[in-house]
Amino acid sequence: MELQDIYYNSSDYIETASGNKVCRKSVLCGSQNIMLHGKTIIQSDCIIRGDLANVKIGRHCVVSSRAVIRPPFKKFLKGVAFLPLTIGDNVFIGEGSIVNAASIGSYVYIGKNCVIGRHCVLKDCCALADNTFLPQGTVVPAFSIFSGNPGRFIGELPECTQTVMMEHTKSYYQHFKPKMLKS
Amino acid sequence: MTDKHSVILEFGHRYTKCGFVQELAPRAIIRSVVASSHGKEVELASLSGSQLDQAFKTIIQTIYFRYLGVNYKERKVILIETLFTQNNVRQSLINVLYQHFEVPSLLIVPHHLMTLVPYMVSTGIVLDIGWKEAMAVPVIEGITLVNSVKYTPLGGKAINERIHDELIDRKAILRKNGVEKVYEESDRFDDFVLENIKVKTCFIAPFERGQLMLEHKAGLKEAPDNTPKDVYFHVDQNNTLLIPGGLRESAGEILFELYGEEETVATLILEVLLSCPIDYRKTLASNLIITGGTSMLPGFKHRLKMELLFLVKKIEKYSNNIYIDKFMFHPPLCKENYIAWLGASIFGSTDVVAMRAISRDTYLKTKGCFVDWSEWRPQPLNKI
Amino acid sequence: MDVINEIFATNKVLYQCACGHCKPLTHIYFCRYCLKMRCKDCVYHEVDSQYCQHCLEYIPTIDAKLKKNKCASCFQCPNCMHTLTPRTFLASVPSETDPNGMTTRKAQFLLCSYCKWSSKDVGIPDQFIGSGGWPEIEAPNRKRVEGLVDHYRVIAQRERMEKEKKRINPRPGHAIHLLDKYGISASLSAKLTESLRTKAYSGRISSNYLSASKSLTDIKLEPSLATDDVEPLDVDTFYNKDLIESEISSIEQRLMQVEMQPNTVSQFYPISKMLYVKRSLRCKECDHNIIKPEYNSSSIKFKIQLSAFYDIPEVKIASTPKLIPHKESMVELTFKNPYQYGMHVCLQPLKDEEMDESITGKIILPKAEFILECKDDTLEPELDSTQKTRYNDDPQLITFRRGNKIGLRLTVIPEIDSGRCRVCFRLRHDFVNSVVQNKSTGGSEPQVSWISHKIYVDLGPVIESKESIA
Amino acid sequence: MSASVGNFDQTVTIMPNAIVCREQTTIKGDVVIGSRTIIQPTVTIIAEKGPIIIGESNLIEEYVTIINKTDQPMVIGNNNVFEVGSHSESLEIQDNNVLEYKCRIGPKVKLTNGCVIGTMCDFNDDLTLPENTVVYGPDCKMRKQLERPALQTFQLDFLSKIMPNYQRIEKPRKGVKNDEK
Repeated sequence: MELQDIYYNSSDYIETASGNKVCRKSVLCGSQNIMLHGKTIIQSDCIIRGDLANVKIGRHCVVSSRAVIRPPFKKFLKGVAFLPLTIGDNVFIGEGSIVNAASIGSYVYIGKNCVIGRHCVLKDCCALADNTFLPQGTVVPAFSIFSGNPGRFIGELPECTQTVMMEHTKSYYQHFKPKMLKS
Repeated sequence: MTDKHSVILEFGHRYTKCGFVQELAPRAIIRSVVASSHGKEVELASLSGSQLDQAFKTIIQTIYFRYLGVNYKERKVILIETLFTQNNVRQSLINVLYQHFEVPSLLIVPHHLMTLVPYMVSTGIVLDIGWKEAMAVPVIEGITLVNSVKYTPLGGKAINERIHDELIDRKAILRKNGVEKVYEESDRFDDFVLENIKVKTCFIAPFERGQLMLEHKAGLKEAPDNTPKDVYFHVDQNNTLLIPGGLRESAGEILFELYGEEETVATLILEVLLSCPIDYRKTLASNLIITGGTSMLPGFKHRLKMELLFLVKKIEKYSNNIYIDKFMFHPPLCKENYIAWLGASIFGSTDVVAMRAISRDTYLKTKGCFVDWSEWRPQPLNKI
Repeated sequence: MDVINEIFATNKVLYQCACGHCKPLTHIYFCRYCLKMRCKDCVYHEVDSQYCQHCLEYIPTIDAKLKKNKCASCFQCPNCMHTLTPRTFLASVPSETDPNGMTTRKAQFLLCSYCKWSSKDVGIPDQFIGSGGWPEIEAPNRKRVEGLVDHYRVIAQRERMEKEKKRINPRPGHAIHLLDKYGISASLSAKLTESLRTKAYSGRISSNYLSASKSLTDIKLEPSLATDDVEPLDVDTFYNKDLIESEISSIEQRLMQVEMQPNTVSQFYPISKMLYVKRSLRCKECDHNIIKPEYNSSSIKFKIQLSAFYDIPEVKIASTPKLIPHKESMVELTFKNPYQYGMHVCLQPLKDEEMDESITGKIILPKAEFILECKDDTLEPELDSTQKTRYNDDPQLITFRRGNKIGLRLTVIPEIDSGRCRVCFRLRHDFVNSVVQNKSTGGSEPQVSWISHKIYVDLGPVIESKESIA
Repeated sequence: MSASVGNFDQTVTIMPNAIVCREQTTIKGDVVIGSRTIIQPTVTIIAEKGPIIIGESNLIEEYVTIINKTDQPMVIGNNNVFEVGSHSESLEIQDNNVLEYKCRIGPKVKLTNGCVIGTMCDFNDDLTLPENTVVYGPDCKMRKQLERPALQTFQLDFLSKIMPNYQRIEKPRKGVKNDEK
């Protein structure tokens, strides 16, 4: 099925020069530390904690509403820090998901209401089903689908995932349109 | 051995064991199920025809790539089957292995003989009590007395059913979403839960206790007191079951309850003895080998011994014909649920495999003629 | 999961593979040598490489074999099967240089971040870093089994030698050899044949053989001794003590540790993580690789990748109207060319013999051929009105054209009163083969061939009219 | 982005050294927040009838909801961690407990010390959890942990250093009691 158009109130969103569409109702803390690489959509009530550490989000990503993106806390033998969090290109993050990962690759699909625990690593081309919980330190290899609580490997993605995900996120951006105001 | 180790597969009704020859245990014991198109699990045993073929393709694929990590074209296969493996199941397996997976050669070995291998004995009775049925197979000097084989549908499945029935009869308390109620038919938990109730809480009562329970069941006596303690069993977040202590000791009784003509696990052995040559009865009775997952219930072997001694003294049918006062068991070399697999692992590491196995070429030449294990080499068509 | 399937493997549009199975396009491969569709059910799967799903380390086949397909450094929780995390801390140990002093050393224990099980729970001592990994538990029956293997090997060898000898000089009395030699088993009673064969088959030879064999006496292995001393039930534990369910292991947990199958939680031991296989796929007909991954476990690139998704036009449903039984409805389908060459496409109805009962609707197909432009990654596809006129498109048929993608408006008539409406057609297009060169033209010209695919489109449920129910 | 200022009742007491972010935070009713406790943005704490008393050095993360719907006081001890999206109606949470992501605990649950309520657990039994209990998994399985969860002192220190640089912080204050009753 082709994606259908999704309309938003143009007054709710700010479109940046590089084509990012960011909802005014989202909470971007420490916005100077948040990098969006362009054509990325941040929907309402999202929280991105740039105040804790740098957050980089690639091109053509979608962060759905109520998602929380939060750099992970790390205790070393000497000292503590929040580690920077990078998210690759063409990543879809579903509604209400909490991302506390160390890194998320490109072409990743994250379903609704997932919890990605501290220091998890999601490689390129992987997917999480809805309501998946990845406990601290889980690694999701390329081309794998994880699901459940705790999240376990349940299947493989097709070899053409990269292109599928690229087209999906691009198409999402194309169909994410401002509502035409009736004059 | 520089040769690549053969793969051993055993598809049980409940669990499938897979691994390599010369290893001490299977690499994995997995449920004999495949995911259906609706995402639900379907037991292999419930399938037939092309669905069964497809299911075998799926599960063998999983075994090779998930658990064994080898190519199917490179490994000889040893397949363990029981005496009662259905013809359509074996035919499906053989076809799938040779045609779809193109295994280089296949050897089918019988479950009961493989069970004997680790013990180095050639005479004895193999009692296999698994999921669907219990089966006693006498072997004399390596020769299976097929006509004396006895079986009865008692096994893990029967106990699971019994647990469900007893939960209802004993009015077990189920705490559902914080509210206490009595367990009913409609609350039936799936087989996994029943199986874990069995594995975690049930055991086989001592003989005297079993007698008391039997008398109670027959309405002769009050229910025996001093039942085991009730156990809280956490089913899931909304359901906690209080398992009545009485159930814990009585669920397994189904294996030993004697009603009329029906067999119990113990009478199986005696019936086998009755139908075996008189000279061998003593030897057979002194070489009992117990295998199968259900026999791992605590107290099983001891109870079996006591039942045998009781029956052979008190029941006329047996006391008049069998003069044996001792039943001897072989101590297991490994966990009871994979003895036959271990036997195949030892047996398969010898030259026999190379000699006996039927290569894919032969199979294709004989146009898929693969006869019973007892005539285990197909006659080339032109010879007959 | 449903959404993942919708994106990565929608079952709304299925392509029929050469083997007859219907699969989503993302799960189909296209063998450029045979010019045929392939799917996972009809190709060879081969182990390409192995890696650990946790540390992502590539493990060479030899090492994987030695370690029994287990990762040397990653463990899994015996309680909940989640991966265990090593926790490092500074432990104080007696100093080597100063007998009275203490020094600190980095030590580790394993902790499950999910259920919080730790290697301390079962009393496994902490490991010092650099001390060479966690101890493995030895199977209790190892020695005996190894002895048995040797024992049976000798017997088998003897049997083989015996057999070879018999071939030259058959000894009378051994019927089994006669059977083999003369193939007369059919004339003997089934039972006799069977017992004789069983005997030979189980590799068991009478005790005379055992004593006669020299090498066997070297092995010195006693047969198992049966006993009537069977351990009785521990009555006190089962009848008088409380049983706490969470302290007893479940069947799943037991089977995770096949050799030990611990009954209680206190006997758990960390489980080595199983390695994972990267597969390559090979066409059964022409033996060419269809998928060949790279060794690096994290790489998403392939050495060879013949997914149909990159060669065959992708059909998607753009919009479905309300489907009323036996009435004409207009559906919009999109066609996209993923290939580097332009394509001429035409849609053909099925022949009568190709119809099957899963087809529940009729689709009216355009006679005309249309052109799909090639894929061009350098351009952001935008709506281009000039494009439409360039191809002289029929506006009644073609709804839009955007780069390599077009929309088609087609008429559908559901032929059922309830249920899902499925239509089927053939998509025929030309394919410029960039891999296989045409030999007749000297190898420089790419070969062009016409191929066609059977495509099933599930348009969704029809609207049941109230009258038909009443 | 949006400058939505927090929504605080007059009755809320914030002890010195506590850090309460204002962004989209709602604190209503008779609530006391102990010193060194950190409340991140988008937290909801509502004392409908009975008061809520939160002790020292607790860490309360985004989208946490703490609601007291009863007449009884709700007491939360020291050094507890409420991770993102957790929801608590428990009237008694002593010290050193961790409520992991998106878990929910009902009003009848009581936590002693060192307990962990696992991610996504929905725990609603009438039960006092003994010390060091771990509740985990979709079925809320329980086991006893050997050691209690590590203190988050370092994280609290670190947060209290960096948060004021980025966040608008509600100043410590003494709540005005509704003395009408």
